[in-house]
Amino acid sequence: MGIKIKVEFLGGLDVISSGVREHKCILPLEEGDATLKDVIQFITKNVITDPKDIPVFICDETVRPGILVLINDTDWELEGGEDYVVESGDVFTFTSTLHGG
Amino acid sequence: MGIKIKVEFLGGLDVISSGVREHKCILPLEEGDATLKDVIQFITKNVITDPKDIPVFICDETVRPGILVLINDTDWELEGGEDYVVESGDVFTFTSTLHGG
Amino acid sequence: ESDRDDLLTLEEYKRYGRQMIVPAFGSLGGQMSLKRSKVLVVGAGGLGCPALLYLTAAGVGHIGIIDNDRVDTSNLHRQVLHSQETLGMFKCESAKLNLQKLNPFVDIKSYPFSLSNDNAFDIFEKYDVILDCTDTPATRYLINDVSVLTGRPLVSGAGLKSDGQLTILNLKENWPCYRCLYPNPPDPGSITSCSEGGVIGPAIGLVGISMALETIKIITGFYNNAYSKPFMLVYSGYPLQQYRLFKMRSRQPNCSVCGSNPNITKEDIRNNIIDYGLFCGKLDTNVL
Amino acid sequence: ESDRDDLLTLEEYKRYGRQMIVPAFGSLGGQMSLKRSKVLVVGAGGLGCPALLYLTAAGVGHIGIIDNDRVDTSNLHRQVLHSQETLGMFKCESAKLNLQKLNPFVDIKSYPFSLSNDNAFDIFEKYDVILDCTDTPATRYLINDVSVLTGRPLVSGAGLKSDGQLTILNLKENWPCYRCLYPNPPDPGSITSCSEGGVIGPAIGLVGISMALETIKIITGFYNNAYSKPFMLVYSGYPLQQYRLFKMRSRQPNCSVCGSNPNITKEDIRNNIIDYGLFCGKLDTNVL
Ligand SMILES: [Zn+2]
Ligand SMILES: [Zn+2]
Repeated sequence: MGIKIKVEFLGGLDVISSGVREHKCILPLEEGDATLKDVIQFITKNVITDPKDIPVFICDETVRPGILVLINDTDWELEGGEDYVVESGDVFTFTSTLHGG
Repeated sequence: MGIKIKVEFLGGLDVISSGVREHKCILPLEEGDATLKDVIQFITKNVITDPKDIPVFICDETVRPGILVLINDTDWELEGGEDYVVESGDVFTFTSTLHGG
Repeated sequence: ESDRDDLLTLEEYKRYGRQMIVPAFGSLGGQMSLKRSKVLVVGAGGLGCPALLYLTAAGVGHIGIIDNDRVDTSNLHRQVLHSQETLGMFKCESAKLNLQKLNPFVDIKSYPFSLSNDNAFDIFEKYDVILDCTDTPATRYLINDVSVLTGRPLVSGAGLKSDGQLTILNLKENWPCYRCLYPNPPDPGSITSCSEGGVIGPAIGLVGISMALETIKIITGFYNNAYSKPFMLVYSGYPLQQYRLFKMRSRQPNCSVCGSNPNITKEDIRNNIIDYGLFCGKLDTNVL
Repeated sequence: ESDRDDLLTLEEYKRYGRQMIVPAFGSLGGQMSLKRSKVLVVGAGGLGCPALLYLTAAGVGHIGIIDNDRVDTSNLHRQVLHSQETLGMFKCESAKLNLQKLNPFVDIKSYPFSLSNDNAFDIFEKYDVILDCTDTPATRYLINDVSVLTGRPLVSGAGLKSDGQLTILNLKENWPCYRCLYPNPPDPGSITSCSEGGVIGPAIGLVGISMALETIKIITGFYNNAYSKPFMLVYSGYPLQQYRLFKMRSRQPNCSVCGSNPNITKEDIRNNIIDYGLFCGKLDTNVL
């Protein structure tokens, strides 16, 4: 079966997926078993176009500092972070922090 | 049972509901039986605070010209207009047209 | 100053370099398209000021500004292109004066009179894209009809209190016009003007800036290739700022100006057979 | 010009009347709060220009502008408060010159030097609300820490290419600071500046205008009563403009400046024991 999710890249982070901002994905796990950690793994393997870009997204085995992670429009800090249990229909948004002014 | 819907007023139209923009409502009809016409009826009876304001919303038994109607973020013209069959979870947005510049 | 539309001077490269390197903008081709383009802004008020600032800064080659109103103190909390020094001046001329200081490479023409049935066609035909920054329904219908009949895309903005709306009309074959969305004019009693209802500067300013970006997208050809279905952006300033995107109807076959059997013609407008004041109930808020 | 902070002149009534009648603004009380308020804008670039234009127009009583950069041609496609006439001038002084023409009722002070460990406290203490319109991580952390340690709410904006971000930090007891959101600085190699990555004028302009509205909301007390949970607005200019609202974390107990056991103090900052350049990897894009 798998879990239907949406992955979005904002703030220019779509560079890691050939400029595609929205990705509808099927996470190949059962509902209840999968956490955000699995989503991050899935992204590095299936969504990032060029493996050379993985370090843009990942650092020390988690999402790189400076990238905000939102689960259904809410900061992942409020949702349990990497241990958040994925539900069908979830939207995961990753946005790089901008510094320009 | 009834059908759970959300009604929103934008563009200043919240004046007809004491400044409240979002209304979670239960339409007292069965799914499949209710159309947008019923939602409009329901609003005039249950959401508009003061019956004197009904003419701000209704004209010739339909929504007044100049008010845009959106069903789940889509123009009602694309969804069958008043005959749209209401589904649980639908969001109906009404926005008055602004002319200021 | 370069008066050739087919090249950029070194000075222009320096000036526009930072936007030319943004991929969506379209590089040198995007800049040349802007330089060659002719944009008419109707209304130099709360929407027109920020739209004009950013279109001029970006390097639109030719800008026309039409407005018969004069700068008043009560405008200055939101009409940031005017100033204490231009009080009493025609807004279009005040705007031109300040814009020319921001970017002398832009050719700016001011029209210090009302847009009317008599002059609209002659003026619109000189421009490629029209911005509706006005605030009376009668003028909005006139601008729409002339845009349709001259085949010009129309970027239409509006704002009141802390709310705003933005749509692109008449962009392509299947896009709606203002009459497709609003076949019947609103009841004059239901119209609130900025002087009656008030307006928060940054709220209307945000819509004006958004209009500038949509105009840039049109001119640089972004909508030729990318996603392009009719839409409307609806902004609310309170309680939290939001900009909602709604999917809108296409061109309506029964539309009286852009439909299959239109009954509004250039001749009828020019001969004043179409009376916009009468159509909209003679409301004249006269506040741009 | 009125130099009393406890009344409005007739001229000021005329000037601000249209915004005072918008209910959310808070009427005369809202206007008096603006008049009494002191706002510091750090950076008079792509964000600072529109923020300053609309804050000045709205009648903030006292505005400070700090920026050590000078106006360059390459700024003018987006920094619409400067002009051909102020090329080479300090941005804060160019801004002051033009803002004073827009609204002579506002008291504007310019600080033509860099914000630093040495001067930040003295300057911040003179103001009620701080706007971060800068563009280097080191400065953003300095502004944050001094805002926290002086108890000032911080309206923080950022933009690049056609994207933007806006958040309010340190607004109330439970609101986060910049370090709560970003405890670790970004890798210097991952930072893109406006000169490298480019920037579209209206995109960053829109964020700057939004910052002005959030500042007005803070000053007029809107967040005292209404919905007030930490949020971040994320703007995209392409393909269609959107402004997404995200719900953000509250103040973090382990935050090194606003947490329960903070290890960053005023003394350490003033004595340069906290080295922001070192902390952020000595990147200096130097582009406001
Ligand atoms: Zn039409
Ligand atoms: Zn903190």
